Amino acid sequence: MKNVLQIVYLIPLIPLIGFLINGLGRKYLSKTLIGLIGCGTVLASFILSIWVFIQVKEGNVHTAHYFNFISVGDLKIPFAFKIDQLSSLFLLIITGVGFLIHVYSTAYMHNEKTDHYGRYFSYLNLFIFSMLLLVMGANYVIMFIGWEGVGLCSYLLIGYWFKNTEYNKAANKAFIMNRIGDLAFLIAIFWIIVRVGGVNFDDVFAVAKGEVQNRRFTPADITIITMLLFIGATGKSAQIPLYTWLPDAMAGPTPVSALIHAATMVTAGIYMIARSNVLYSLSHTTMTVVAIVGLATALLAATIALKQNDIKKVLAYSTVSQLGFMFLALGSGAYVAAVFHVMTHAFFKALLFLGSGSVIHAMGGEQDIRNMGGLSKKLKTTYWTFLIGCIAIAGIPPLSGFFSKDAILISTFNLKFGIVFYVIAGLTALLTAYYMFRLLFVTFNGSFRGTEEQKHHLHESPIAMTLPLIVLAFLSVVGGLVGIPEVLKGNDLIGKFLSPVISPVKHAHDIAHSTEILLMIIISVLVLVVIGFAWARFKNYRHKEETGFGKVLENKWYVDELYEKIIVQPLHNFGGFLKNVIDTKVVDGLVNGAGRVINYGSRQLRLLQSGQVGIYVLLMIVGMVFFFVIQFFIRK
Amino acid sequence: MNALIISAVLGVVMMFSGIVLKQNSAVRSVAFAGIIILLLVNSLEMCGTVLFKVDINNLIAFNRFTLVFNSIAFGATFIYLLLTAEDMEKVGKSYAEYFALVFFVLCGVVLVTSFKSLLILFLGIEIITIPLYILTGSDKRNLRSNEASLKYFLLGSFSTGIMLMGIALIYGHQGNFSTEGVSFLPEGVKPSVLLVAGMLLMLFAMAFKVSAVPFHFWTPDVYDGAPTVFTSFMATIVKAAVFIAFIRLFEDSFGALQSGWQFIVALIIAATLLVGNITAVFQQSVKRMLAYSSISQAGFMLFALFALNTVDAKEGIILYAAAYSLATIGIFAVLNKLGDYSYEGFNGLSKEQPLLAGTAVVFLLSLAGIPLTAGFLSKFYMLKAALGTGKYLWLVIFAVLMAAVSVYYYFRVIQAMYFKDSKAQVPVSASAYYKVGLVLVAFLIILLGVYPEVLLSWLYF
Amino acid sequence: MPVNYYIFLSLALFSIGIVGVLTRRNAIIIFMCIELMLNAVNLLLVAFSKMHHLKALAADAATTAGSDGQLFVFFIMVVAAAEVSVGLAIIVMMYRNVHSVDVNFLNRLKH
Amino acid sequence: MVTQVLFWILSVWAIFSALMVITSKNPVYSVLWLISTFFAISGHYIMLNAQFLAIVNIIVYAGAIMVLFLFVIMLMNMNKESEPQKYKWLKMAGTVAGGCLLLVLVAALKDSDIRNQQALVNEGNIGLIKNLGKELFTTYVVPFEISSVLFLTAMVGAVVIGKKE
Amino acid sequence: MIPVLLIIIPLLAGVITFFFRNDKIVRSWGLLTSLVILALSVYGVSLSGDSSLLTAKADWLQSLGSSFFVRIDGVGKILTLLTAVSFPIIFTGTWNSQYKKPNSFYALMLLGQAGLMGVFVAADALLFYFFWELALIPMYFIASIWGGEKRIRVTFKFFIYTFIGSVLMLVGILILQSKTGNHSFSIQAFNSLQLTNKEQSWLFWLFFVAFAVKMPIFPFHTWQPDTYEQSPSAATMVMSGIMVKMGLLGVIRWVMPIMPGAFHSWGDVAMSMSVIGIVYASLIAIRQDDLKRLIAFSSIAHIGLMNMALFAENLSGVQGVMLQMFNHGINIIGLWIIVEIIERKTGSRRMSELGGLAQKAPSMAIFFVVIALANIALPLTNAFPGEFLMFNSLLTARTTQLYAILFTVFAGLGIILGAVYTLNMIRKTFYGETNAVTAVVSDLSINEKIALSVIVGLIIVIGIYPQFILDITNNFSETLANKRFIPQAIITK
Repeated sequence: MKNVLQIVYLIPLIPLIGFLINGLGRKYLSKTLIGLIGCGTVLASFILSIWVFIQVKEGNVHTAHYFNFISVGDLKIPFAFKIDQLSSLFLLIITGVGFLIHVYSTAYMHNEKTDHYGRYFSYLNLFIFSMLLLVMGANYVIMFIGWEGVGLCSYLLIGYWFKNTEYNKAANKAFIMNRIGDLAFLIAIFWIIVRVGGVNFDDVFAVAKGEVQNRRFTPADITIITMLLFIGATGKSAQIPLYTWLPDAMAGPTPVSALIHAATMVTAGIYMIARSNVLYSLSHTTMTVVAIVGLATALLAATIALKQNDIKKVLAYSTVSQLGFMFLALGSGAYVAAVFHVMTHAFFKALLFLGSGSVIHAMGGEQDIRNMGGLSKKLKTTYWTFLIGCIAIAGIPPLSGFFSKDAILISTFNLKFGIVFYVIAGLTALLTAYYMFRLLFVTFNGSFRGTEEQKHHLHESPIAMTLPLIVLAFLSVVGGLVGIPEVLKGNDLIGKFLSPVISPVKHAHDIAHSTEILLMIIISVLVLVVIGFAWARFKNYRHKEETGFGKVLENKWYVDELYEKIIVQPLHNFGGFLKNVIDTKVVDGLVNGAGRVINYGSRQLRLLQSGQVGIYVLLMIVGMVFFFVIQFFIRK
Repeated sequence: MNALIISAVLGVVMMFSGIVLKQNSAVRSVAFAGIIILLLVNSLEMCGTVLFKVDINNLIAFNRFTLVFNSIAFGATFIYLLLTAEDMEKVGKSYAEYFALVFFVLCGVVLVTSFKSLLILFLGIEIITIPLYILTGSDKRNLRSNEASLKYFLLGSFSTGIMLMGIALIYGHQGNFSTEGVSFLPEGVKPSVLLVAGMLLMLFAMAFKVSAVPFHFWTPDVYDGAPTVFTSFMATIVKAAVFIAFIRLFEDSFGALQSGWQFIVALIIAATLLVGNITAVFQQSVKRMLAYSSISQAGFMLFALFALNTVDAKEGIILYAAAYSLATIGIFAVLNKLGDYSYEGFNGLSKEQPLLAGTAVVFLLSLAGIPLTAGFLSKFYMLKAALGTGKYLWLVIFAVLMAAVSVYYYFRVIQAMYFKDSKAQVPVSASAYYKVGLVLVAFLIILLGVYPEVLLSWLYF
Repeated sequence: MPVNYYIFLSLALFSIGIVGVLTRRNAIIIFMCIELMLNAVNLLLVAFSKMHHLKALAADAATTAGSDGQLFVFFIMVVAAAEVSVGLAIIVMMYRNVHSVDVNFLNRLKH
Repeated sequence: MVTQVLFWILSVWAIFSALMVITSKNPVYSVLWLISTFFAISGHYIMLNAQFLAIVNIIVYAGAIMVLFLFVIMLMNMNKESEPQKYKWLKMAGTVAGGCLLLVLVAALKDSDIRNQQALVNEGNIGLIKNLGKELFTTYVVPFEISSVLFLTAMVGAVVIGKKE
Repeated sequence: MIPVLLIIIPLLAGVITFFFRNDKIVRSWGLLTSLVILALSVYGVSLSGDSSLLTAKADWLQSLGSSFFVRIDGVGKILTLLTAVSFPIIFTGTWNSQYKKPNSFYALMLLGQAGLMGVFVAADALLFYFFWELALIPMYFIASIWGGEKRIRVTFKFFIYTFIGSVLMLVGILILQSKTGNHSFSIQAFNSLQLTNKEQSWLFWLFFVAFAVKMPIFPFHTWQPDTYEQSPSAATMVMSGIMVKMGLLGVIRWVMPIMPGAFHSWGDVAMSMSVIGIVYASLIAIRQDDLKRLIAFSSIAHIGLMNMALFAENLSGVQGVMLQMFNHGINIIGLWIIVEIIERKTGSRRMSELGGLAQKAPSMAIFFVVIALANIALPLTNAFPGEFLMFNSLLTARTTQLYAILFTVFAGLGIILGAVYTLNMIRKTFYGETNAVTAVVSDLSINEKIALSVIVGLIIVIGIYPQFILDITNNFSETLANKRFIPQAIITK
């Protein structure tokens, strides 16, 4: 059945139809029907994606060209989809995880009013559509359409409970920070157009590889383009300096956090860079910058996560940190490792978020872990799946996180001063284990610290919620198997699969296999130690006020406040200055001033008309003398 | 020639009609008949029929330009009478005499547009101004009217003195009073200083008559003080006629010296536009504003003098004369109906008298030079003529900026009429004649603005 | 006589007339000064007329060249007479109303 | 020679009288000085052999017009110094401006191309009534008729202004 | 023939409207007329460029060298289409607005439409100037009669301001005419002029000031927010949606081809003005509390971008502008319709007093969000392809590379700042809890839904397939961009 590639347009189209039906019919459809449509469309896409994946695995890649989106002069931007190894893999992740989260949502959001329920599912479907567009696009413009589209959906979903002003502000923040990155992305696209005359991936990469006559990138071009693209990625994938929106984005419903702000959208930056690996590999500078930013983000977010008390905030910072890891990998040239981590991270982070959703659901909306504790008895499924997620993210073998994280850690040796990167990354991995297990222990162990009412209400979530948890837990366990490195006698399936798209990295500072294995063992042991330490500290958690450095961490290094002080406020004040002073007093003042001058002139000039005949004659005579002088003595 | 004699005769007829006829309406009918006759005989002459064969010894010459303008002047007078003849009753008791004076003025108008000799110019101007002194002062119990009359008289005779000195100097140079004395100047020959000085004095005197700065001082006071019905007359028909005389004089007598006086004329234009427009801005009385606006309009008309001798200037001044006269007569006619000459007097007129307000808008738009009114095209011709000389671009730009200023004060009237609410208006009584007249004027303004060939084609055939 | 003399004499009288207009405030005297200006012009015209006549005589003994200048003076006098009648009428009318002929009282109309 | 002397006498007389016209405080004196000026100017006319104008000037101007003036002044009872001496600066400015105009005009005209031309004195017959009359009723008959219109207007004007309301 | 009808029909219909007395009839008549024009315009657009139906010429003012010469070219197609599409939408969208003397109101609207059509089709400079003024006057009257409290002062300022600009243009037209061989005002004569650099510079500024005021771009913009704020919404829609395009049209038709040298050499200045305006207006928009003023300032930013793209002097820019002229008109009319509804229902335009409208009027919220997102050029809305092309043109603008980059980046700031104020506007107006002011609001009525649906439909359709608009202007833009700039731009120093 090769012809499934002919109908790939259905993959995004079906969710789009779901969006339209749910969006327009939200007042008329029942909740069940809305849920069915919402899930069904994504399921359909998922099935198609599997089908596509099978085809791709057999080596059939395809570029589907539908119509010219924009065609001006020589510049032709087709509306085209590119189905290859990379996109098919992402299709699976998106539709697969997306489907699970849809299912989960039917239960999680069941208390909403019908039209809001419909609105929610239509947004989710629209998101799936946009995300699919992003990964399927055969050129940067289609990718950008998806890119902004997911930003929009993120905005809509963060602000889903629109009565809450704080949530809306968080939504705005997310959108605007994304837009900053988007601008860079756009400029990169324009730069590409200047040099290539088109935006199709194939054309761009061909030029980059020097396969096209008369068209080439200079090294400076490459660096500028890749840097701009990377800035775009920092916005979408929440890297320094544009990461602060992601924790705030937790204002949205928890499944949204799981889907958008953990599993899929935030990995768009990784996808984009992996997609552009041809370009990136040409710019050493950018690669280094990417690696440093990634590592710094990972470390920073991890430290902040240590002291967060909101269950979702911890996960959010963990996401930021993990994304940092992925960028570290990209910067090290280990694109496959990054993609691999995207996949595993999608599993376990979705799992963790959905787990936290289950907890919040059970706690009646409570998110502060200081008010939880001892939930493991009541929420058995949730607890166990959450535990699996924690193990996976902490990187304990043989769960999925171990393999992907290890691939990243090892890749750092490709960099100059690789050992420094390795040590810091390793430290971050330990921190990850620490805060995740702190979260686990504080939430599920010890005694219950909530209200009596909450205690009374505690119950395991319905099957629609636990089933996705179980599936994801399973995937978290086995997901790593596709990427077992050769060191461990695996065959690195994923690396091989992606090799047509991502050329294997030449290891500059190859390290011996034995060292590699030794490092794996060391880090695993250290992780276990850290977990033990966390158990000792948090098995019977009692809240106490943070002081000193802890307080700095709890307040996220005061980065938000800093941004507010050095960017937002000055701009705000400057806008006010322009509005109240420059525009009204200066620019309009000049215009009105011209009028006023004329009016003043009029008032003064009319005094010349004094009413006195003598003065009239005098002025006439003066005028005559003046003109005589001009005529006879000046302009002879 | 027809019009010259008939108008003088009509003046005499009107003089006696006041004695013979007791009813004002009868006098009025005679006047209407007279002006129509005047129009007819002038048309006859345009068709080539000259009723009176008089040996004029090359002192007077009628050409198309003159005849077309005279027709405009008579036509405008007709409309003027249509709109204001009734209101003249309010001025004073000498009803028939006013008409007589109007006809005498028209006689002067014919003279100043057709002179070939400076003597005729001088006589013509005097025949125009002496009746105007009287008409200005005709509201005898009104001190403002008295004052205006005396000011006009003193300043007017002073300017006559200036003009005569100019004529004398020119005579000293050329030995006769013909306007063709210096029709051309050989290359490289410096003009006689006598001639140049005489020319400048003539320039000043004519500038006085057309109220160009700095010889304009009489205008606001006289226009303001004179009875509104007569302000309308002297601000339009008379002024336009003097303009024609001005241009004729400078074309015939001093055309060869154009490069010599062009700069001074440019300065006068700039000053006229500046003072006329800027001063009008702050006026609180619409009547006085219109007086200043007539100064600014004169500034524009002077472009025809500035450009001189081009087709654009010729056609333009004809069109301008028509457009300006019609619009100003119209707006004065509306003003005349309102007791209150302040801007507030116009408040809410659109609700009380939509017809008056609507036509007034047309007049004001035309004065402001908004397209599809005759006012625009006439200004356009002037600018085109000025640009055609290829000199003094700054002057043109200055002129259009000043035109924008003029929009300010003209539109204040529109604002008052349409955008403001009235305080209890004094009821306005308007006869059917009057209304028809207004609509006719508005129609003519738009017609000339859309299709000026209607008028201009008379200049050629 | 050199015609220059006449020119300067006329200009002097003319200017005296102007100064009179400028400095006096009695409307009648102002008017008289204007008459003085007109007379200056008349004198000049006559002088020029004789000058042109002299020039023309050289060619033709029976010429009447220059007579137009004198006729112009005649017309000026005619006009002046008409003007005086009207002007004095206006001044008298003014006087009847305000009992003054001081032009400084003429300041209702201004600005 | 005699004409030279005569010219100077007449000129000084005319200018002096003219100055007295504008400086006399009493309007009646002004009128009388103006008449004196006219006589001086008439003297010039006679010297230039413009007899007709000389006569007319005396009869019409000095005789009729100035008497009219005098009459009006008497009517208004202004035969005394009525002008208050305020606005000195205006008088100064007026004098200066008038002087400037004279200066400028003289400066401009002093080197005119006719400065060496002569005006025919005591001779020439164009100023005689016969010649002028012939011209007036042939070549200038139209202006002559037109001036009648002028007089009509003046007459109507006087009626309008003078009529009692 | 079609261009003549496009002018005549609204003109006559407008004059007739004065005589109607019944409110309903007036409204229906207005809508009917506008629909007829729409049909005619669509037919005109569908014709090929060299169709004789798109041109008409008649003798008029021959002695001046002018004639009644009208022609629908590429840009004319776009703008007549925009005008034709906008009026039915405006009439439908503001069906519920109450006016005293509706007959005068609708008559003036139709006269305004005639004027606008005339501007867009005039191929004779004098005719162009006529319509340029004529389009202004009905709007001035509408704004001054039916406007807000400060209407008289504000609209008068607007009038004088634009009048000053246009008289300068008149001088420019006259100078050009005097340079033509046969003293003609026709656009062909102007196009074939060979002017020196100095002449071009003079002329450029004489024209450009007029257009800059009309658009408006910084620093000629101060009339605009006040006028939009004070005018009745229908007039605001016409002004912001259509009239501002007159300035762009002027640049496209009367500046670019005629003075390419000056167009090039002053391009940096013009672009700088625009880019300053973009950032400036966006920053001010962020601080606005009044919805109308906010949208007004956002419009300044958008128009600034369009102007920049023109001065980039390349095909991408020109085409982007063509597309965006249409889009901007549609979008901003949509915004005004909703703002007008909000104001009518709550009596307030202050965002600080509003809030929670999404609960009371969900449909309105959805429409507003979609249109607002189109306003910030989100992909798959109509503005995206337009802005994409325009930004694309900036980087390859015919200026130094450094300037091109700076222009792109600073203009790009407008995208970010645009998101800031637009999202804030949505948040403060529609989201959050309801309050006393907004509690009474009901959802959209059927006519408003129809109007807004049309707008949203256009937004989406053009967003997905902008090519059908681009195809309309393709030939025109190519001619403009290729034939005129390149050879002529080189003659500058």
